[in-house]
Amino acid sequence: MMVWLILLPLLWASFAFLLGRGRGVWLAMAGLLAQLWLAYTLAEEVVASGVAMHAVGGWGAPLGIDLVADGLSAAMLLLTQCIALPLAVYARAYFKRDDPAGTYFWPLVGFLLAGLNALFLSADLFNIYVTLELLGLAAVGLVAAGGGAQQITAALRYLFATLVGSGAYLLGVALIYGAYGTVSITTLTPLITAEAPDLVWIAGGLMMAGLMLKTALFPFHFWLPPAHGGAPAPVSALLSAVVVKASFYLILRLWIGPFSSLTVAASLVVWLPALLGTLAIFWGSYQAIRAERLKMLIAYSTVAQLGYLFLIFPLLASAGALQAGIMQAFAHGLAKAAMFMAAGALIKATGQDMVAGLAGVAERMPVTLFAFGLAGITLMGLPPSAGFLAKWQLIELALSQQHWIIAFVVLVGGLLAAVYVFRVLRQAFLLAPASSVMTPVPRMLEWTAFVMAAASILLGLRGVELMQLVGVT
Amino acid sequence: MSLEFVFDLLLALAIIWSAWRSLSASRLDLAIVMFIVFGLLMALAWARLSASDIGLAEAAIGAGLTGALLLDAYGALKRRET
Amino acid sequence: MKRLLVVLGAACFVVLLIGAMLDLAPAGIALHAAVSANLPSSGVEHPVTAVLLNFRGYDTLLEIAVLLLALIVILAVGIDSTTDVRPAASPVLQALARLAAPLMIVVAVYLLWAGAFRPGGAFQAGAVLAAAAVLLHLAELLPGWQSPGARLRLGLAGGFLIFLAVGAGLLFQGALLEYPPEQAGWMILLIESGLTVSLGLILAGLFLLLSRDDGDRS
Amino acid sequence: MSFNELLPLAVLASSLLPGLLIFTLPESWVGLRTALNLSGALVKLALVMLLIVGVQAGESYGVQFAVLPGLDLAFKADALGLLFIALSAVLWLFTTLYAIGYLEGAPRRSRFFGFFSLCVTATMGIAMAANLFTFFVFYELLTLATFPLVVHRGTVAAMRGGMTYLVYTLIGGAVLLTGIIWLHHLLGHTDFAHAGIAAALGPAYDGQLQIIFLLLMIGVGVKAAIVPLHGWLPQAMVAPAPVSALLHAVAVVKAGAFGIVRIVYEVYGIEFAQSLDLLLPLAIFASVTIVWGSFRALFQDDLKKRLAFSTVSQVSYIVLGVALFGPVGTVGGLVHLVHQGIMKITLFFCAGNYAETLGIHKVSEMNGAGRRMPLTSIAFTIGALGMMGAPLTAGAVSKAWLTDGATAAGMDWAIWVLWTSSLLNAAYFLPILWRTWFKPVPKAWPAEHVAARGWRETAWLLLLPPMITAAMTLAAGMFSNNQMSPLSWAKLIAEREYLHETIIRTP
Amino acid sequence: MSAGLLFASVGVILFALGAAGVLLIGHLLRRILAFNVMGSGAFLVLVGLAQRNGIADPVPQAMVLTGIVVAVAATALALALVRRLYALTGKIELPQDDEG
Repeated sequence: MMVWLILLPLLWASFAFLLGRGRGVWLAMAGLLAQLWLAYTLAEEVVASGVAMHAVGGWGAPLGIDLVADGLSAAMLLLTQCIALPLAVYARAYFKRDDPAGTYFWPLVGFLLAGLNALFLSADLFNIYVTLELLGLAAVGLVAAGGGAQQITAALRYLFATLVGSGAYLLGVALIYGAYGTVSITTLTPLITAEAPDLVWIAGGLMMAGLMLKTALFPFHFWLPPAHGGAPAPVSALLSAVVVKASFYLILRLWIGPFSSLTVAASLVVWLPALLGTLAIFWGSYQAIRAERLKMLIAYSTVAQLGYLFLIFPLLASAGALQAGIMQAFAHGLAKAAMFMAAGALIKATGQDMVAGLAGVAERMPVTLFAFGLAGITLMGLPPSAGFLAKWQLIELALSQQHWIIAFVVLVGGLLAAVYVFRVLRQAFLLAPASSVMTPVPRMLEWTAFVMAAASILLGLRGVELMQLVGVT
Repeated sequence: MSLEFVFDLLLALAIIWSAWRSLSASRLDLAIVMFIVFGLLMALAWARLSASDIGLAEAAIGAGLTGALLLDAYGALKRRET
Repeated sequence: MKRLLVVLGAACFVVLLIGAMLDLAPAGIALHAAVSANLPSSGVEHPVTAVLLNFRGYDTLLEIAVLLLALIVILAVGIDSTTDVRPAASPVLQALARLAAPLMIVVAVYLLWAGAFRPGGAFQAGAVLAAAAVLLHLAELLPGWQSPGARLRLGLAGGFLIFLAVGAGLLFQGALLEYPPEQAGWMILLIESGLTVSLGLILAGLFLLLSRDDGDRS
Repeated sequence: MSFNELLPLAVLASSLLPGLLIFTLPESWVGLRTALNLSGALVKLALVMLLIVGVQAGESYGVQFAVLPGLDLAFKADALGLLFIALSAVLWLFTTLYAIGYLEGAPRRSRFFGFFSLCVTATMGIAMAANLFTFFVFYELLTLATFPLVVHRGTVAAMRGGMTYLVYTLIGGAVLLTGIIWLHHLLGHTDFAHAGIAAALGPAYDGQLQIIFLLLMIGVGVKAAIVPLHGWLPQAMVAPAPVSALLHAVAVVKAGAFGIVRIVYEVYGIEFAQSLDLLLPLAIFASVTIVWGSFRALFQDDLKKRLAFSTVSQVSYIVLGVALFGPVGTVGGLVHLVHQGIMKITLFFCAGNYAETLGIHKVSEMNGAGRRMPLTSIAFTIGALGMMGAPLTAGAVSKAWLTDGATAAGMDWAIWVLWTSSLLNAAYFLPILWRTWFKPVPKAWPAEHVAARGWRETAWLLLLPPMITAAMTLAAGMFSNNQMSPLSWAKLIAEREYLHETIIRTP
Repeated sequence: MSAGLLFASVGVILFALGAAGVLLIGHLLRRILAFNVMGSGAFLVLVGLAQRNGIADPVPQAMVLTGIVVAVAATALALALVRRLYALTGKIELPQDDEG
């Protein structure tokens, strides 16, 4: 079953390619629907009967490649499909007929999702490298597709960042293989002990650094804002909501998996991600507060929000940290997707993407603005919202482990988020200048954004099941 | 110190040198040519590591195709400039 | 400044890492033993091919996806309209190409077949096919591509789809890509021949798409 | 799900659902929107009646949902909550009527009434919250739902007001959250309970509990507009009159005051709070606010601003009552929660009428307004007198209990505070009344509302609500011993807090 | 020192060289070269280190074959972007950071 989560997108992607330019919408829709169902049943299965496993080729690790679905990966899979389907509906309405950016949109998205799902399921370091490349190239392609100089430039930055990232990761894998003769995560985990040779430490460092670069963790964030801010709205949404989370997921997976004994051995190491995360929160928020263009603001907010994910590393001693991290990942995923979708609608309507040009949208496009506002609530971590639950969990963990500083960072980060969110809302609530004209946009754009935002709020009213799922290891 | 090892050593040095040149050469076309040389030397190294599959692939894809792509790109740039 | 830092960093990295590699104990697991142990049931005699298409065939599946993806991206990025006149290919080159191309195809077929029990296989074969196409293109005998038609697209994706189909089909009676030992041989050969064609087309396509220009709209 | 579980949810839904529906209505559908508003308000009122009857009969209403493992969204309708619920429900009805008249023909009404209903829902949630987590959820919801109303006019001035409001409330919210989570971490839960839950921790935690108390007080103090956290309230007066009336006289500030009541009585427990020496500082802050607010009100020429500072002062009467150790003070504080609401909303309604009908925004423009708008002015007068604590008004009752409470608690200085404030109240209200009744009518009003022509005074929808609330002000003052009166409720609650020792006012 | 270890060391050097190149070189074509050198370095380490005891190991060899194909895909993609950029702007360099 979990295998189909990988095969389906590959299938519909290649058939969409066979159909030719700008075709394959309905293939994609059908595929995504099926994937959503698969991901949901997989999650149910994991909760019901524990970690699920599939030995590709029937060989099993270390000779073969294993696919493993535990709570963490099942949750990420669910998030991915939940975001992908509405986004597809949105994208269908977004790309006008023979829009150059839309020509091969569906195949690219298909390969992207295949890469994501494969990554979340893989338990083999080298196989993960291949999925990373699949993911990275697809993402770069989506940014560049049919774009002008600005997009191409952003895409190239992104490309080199992701290539260097996976290069470092690959070298790490090579060293690991050299040291232990296997790349299977399950086989490695017991082998890597605190007394591991220096080589393994270097390998770990390389892999983490490479993945942090891909996650755009401060100070490796330079490539993200132009790429996410420059791409078409549906692409920005997909990238910000899930793609960056994939490499975060890997960091987490390695951190608590094979490298756990190393991270435990070097107790100071856990503070490095947290420190960078903190800097990311402040720097990202600061840039978002300063940003002139709406999508740049949102992109920088992604830099900031990713910071929260890295605050959990010093707290991982207690199981709750993982749950907090996933809750934040869901909150930001849904909210950020909604926000980019709303921004896309606003930009289409106002014909420009300056924050200053938004006066009057509250009156003309209430649904879209509502979506933006709800998403904003989640990003600020105000109740009721998934973001609030994540914040609550983080702060409580921080207090229970006497890491006051983390609680403080979370609270201040929320306030900073409020500053840039309300910067937008303030403009939107102003009365429109008589001169302003707004072109009507398809209802679908507004409502899909709204649904996503609403989801990020509703999750804040019932997070029990999700937490239960993440608990399965 | 066996003969093979000497050969390997020389090969290693040659690889590093060609790589260095391909990155540092002032003229782009020279850099690309050096890169192709680098690819071929790599193919040799693969053979020395009793990995002739990779050797073949490196020669055909690494040196051959990549080289062709690069040269073609270079040609396009040149044609544009003139 | 930045330069100096980077160079220093790289140097330290090299020293550290090589040092670490020198005092490294032998690995606990020896996969090559496992490979040769399972070789008989893998359907091929050449270990690398066995790993490539059987033990770790899943890697290869995704890798082909990457290759196809790269081609699609190049299509999606759009055509750079370089209006340029290439120097006409010399008749010598053309004659050479006419002679070489069929030869290369034969070599490709040989490599494909040889892959089962000695170095060679789909990749090398595909590469040679691609080389042939490139040669023909340079010799002005084969135009660059603008955007591939339906038949060509089928050729490009075909190998991947066959691979996918076989893998998925096997899923119904076991695991993904779990060949039954007795059928493994021909299944892998089927996949490989599919891949050879598609790889050849894709690799060639990478070149022919990049080197396209308004000179040859086809 | 049993009836006793459904009822609290129904109370929430009765304003939430109409609100959500109203958002989707086109501007032009006035009829349906009005119908939704009123039916919502009436249904809520009916439900609240049910609750009151039930609670008096000793029924208990409550329901809870797990949000996270070990974290519940929990509601209960107890006597204390009902005091606030009933107040909000009644005043919501009148304010809705008033707003319908006030906004006749104005743009963006669907948005206005939608958020208006959300605010009421949030208030209900605050009143029925059964633990601090739930309280916080609705407390912040109130902040968010109020913002669009404050900036409703969409002018730059409105934005400035709205932003100030946000800065105060959001920062306050963050502080509050810290305190709540800290407490939750210590206790493992934050459920409200008679006589408090914090004492269970034992003396080792007294220090932490004091810090937490400070955090919580700052958090709720912002909305309760306790000096020095009151800066947002006068700014927020840029909002349309109905908003100022319901939200800034009742919902928002009361949410703060109510929060203080809950925390002191049902989180810490009044005895325990006393043993931690938390009440005296609170009382001092309350007193400072009372005096400072009244003092600032003296110098406001803008009518609504003057009322706003008066609110700042009056809300702290409640806080003071809570901070006075002893049942009598408690009764005084709780009863003032209701009384101040009724009186202040009357004043805001009237202010709105003056502005809408004659374009009067400043005190200095009110000369002779009484002749032109007698009914409005009568209502205004009653409200003002009530604020001063004149006999026969609700204000008198509250003040009497508060002063006695102060004596009982042995804080005689508090009496002086109350009297000073009363004097100041008189000092800033009497001049207004004087101008209204005894100064000659000017030749022309600042901006006589065209629409007002043809009516004797002004639109009846604007006239009715203030008159009713004025009447209630008198009723609450005269029939304070009736067993349905706010006073009796306050006594009931106080009795439960003080573990059933009977309460008699020392004559 | 076995051939494996020797070439592994070479791989490390190449990786460092390539990485430094990617970081320092502005010219995009050269940067692509650097990236390829970097990749080849990683491949050499993968096979060399695994075969430091002199025994051929097909697993890393197969991995490297996969890696080479991925690398060429990435290279072709990069070239496409570079040529596109050149066609649009006439530049083969990225503008200095256009953040904000």
